Amino acid sequence: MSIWEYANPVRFLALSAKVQPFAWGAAAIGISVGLIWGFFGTPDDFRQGATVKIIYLHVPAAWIAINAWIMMLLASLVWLVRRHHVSALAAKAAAPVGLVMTVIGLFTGAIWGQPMWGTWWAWDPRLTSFLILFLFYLGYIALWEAVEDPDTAADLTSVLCLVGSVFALMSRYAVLFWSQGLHQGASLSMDKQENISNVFWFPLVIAIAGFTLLFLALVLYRTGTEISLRRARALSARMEPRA
Amino acid sequence: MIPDLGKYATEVLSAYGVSLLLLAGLLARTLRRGKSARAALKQIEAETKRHGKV
Amino acid sequence: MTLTLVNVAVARGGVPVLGGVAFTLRAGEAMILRGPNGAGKTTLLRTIAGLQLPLSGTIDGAADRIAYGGHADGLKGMLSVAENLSFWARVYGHSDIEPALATYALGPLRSRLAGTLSAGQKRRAGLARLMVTGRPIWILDEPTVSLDSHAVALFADAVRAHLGMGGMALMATHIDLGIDAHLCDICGWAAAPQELLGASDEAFL
Amino acid sequence: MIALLIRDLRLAMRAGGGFGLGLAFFLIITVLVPFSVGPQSSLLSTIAPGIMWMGALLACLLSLDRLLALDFEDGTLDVLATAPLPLEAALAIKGLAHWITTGLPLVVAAPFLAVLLNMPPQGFVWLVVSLALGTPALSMIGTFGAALTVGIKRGGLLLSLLVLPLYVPTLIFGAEAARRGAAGMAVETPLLLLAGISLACVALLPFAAAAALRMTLR
Repeated sequence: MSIWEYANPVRFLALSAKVQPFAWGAAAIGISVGLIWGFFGTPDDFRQGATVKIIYLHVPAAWIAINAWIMMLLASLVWLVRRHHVSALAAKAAAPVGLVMTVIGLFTGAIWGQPMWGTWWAWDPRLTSFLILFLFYLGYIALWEAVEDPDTAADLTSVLCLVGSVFALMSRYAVLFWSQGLHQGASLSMDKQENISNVFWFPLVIAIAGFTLLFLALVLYRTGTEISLRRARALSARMEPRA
Repeated sequence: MIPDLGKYATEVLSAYGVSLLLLAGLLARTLRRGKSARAALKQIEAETKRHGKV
Repeated sequence: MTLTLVNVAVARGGVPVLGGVAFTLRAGEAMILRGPNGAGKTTLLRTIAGLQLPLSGTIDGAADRIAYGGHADGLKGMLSVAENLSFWARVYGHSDIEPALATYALGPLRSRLAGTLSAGQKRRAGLARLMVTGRPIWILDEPTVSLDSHAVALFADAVRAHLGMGGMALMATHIDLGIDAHLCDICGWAAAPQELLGASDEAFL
Repeated sequence: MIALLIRDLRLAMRAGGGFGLGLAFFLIITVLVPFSVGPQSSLLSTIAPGIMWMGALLACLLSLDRLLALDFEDGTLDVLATAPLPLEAALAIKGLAHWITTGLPLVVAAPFLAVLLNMPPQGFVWLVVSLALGTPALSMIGTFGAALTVGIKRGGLLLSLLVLPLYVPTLIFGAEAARRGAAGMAVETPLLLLAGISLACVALLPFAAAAALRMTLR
């Protein structure tokens, strides 16, 4: 049983129908527990005060924003190499989710930055990279909307995703070169003691897991939507009376 | 019930408000689009059945 | 040297329009495709020219031997007729455009800008482009649009000369050119809506 | 290949100022900036390198939507795709023609316009060098964007949306080099990185652009 069997829309939908209830449920539990624990059950940071509670939204959103793009890149590669429609449609389905997560990351970051750094926005490498990522999402989604033929749209957006990823990576290093930042280092690392203490760490990890499951559930459902739209299109194209 | 957020109450609450609102918006849009697409497909499938098998 | 199609299926907008297309065209032969609008003439010609991929089947003897003339002429309005033709000649590795100009009576127009030509004159220049390519297989989509009867005769002479030199021509037209050609009604190959033939969206059916 | 280059250059000259248009746009931006930020020469000389780079970038963007769209409409691209010339080479040539008609005039004109913005004279040479190294990348990225959007009706705005984020690294290193040059600092690092980006773009993007174009024509 190879993984490619799920490239068939029917098999994909069957599997997706089985997985989705668990994904939605676990996502709801994870996000609720992570956010409620974080919001009500953690102390204030001695330096940042209550603003530290924003971390339970900010970090998971940022995590998804980046990984959604990576998932789209992989799905695009699969489409270009193996021509599996489900893969292209999954990339299409993931893009708006990634976009919203990027916006959440930017918004919560700005709200957090105001009391901490004294400014809503600084041209810090991390913030700037996220802004660029936001632009890439916009362009990718706009290209999907603009091309009429769905297979051509899948082709072109995949090429854009590939080339865009290279340029996004280059931008990341360019931005690091261009400005030293205010942003703190990674919030999560293997050596957790170094970054944030256990009190904050557990709810944060749960929130991240919840967001990841939410992303999975959303992408599965949205891919199902795209498959329905393609199937409807294919069926109605064949019903039209021939000239 | 709401913990004492000190002087940062506005920031924290608005961050949660904006984020949850955005998530809810995404969820609502996803579900609405999904429902209408699935309904449209059902209708077309029914029509094709009447016209004969594809 | 032949052009051979075996069991070729083509699609427009993802939906198969023709299936099981099979014929062989030998040196010196011409074929005229007939069929109502939307039957798939343009799609078939574009597929043979290599501009789109067939859904299935094989096309032999087409690679790097085709000169394609579609609905648009591929002329630049801001260049003269001679400049347009020499550009295409050089792209195909030739330089002599005089025979083409002579065949289509374009001599007096050679230094006129293509943008100032009438529709029929433009078409003649577009057809002259086929001659400067030096390619043996001409694929023409409605070549006689906006040509008057005199120009149609020039075109027919050019095709006859091309066939006489061992060339081939495959065209979609409804005009009787007076050329000795196989007539071929492509309706015989029309794909039934139910057939899949490797269509790109068959995974969704 | 030369034939295609000559044809594109000839077209640019005849079609009412392919050479002139980008340059005039560049000039207008340079003239308008002091109106918007005020005439203080100290402020202008600080931001001059950035303005010059921004102007060059926008001038490049201006002519991109005609780069392939006209050839698409009149059927030239169909014929080119069946011609013996590989599509990759054809697109590289088109990018080169775009650079010669848009990028090169900007490089030449930049020092004269920099005078208008009170840029310190020591920075002129680095401004010219950074533009000379960076504008080929801008043209090639633009060609790729044009290939992506050529089949789309009214794709001009979308083209800008797709291309501008791709311009970020080039802009950062190019403007940084010009800025450091104007301030009398060492410019080697950003210049080397800029040259690297340009080389990579010129070497690899024609393939991506040709792939995108084939997908559209199909």
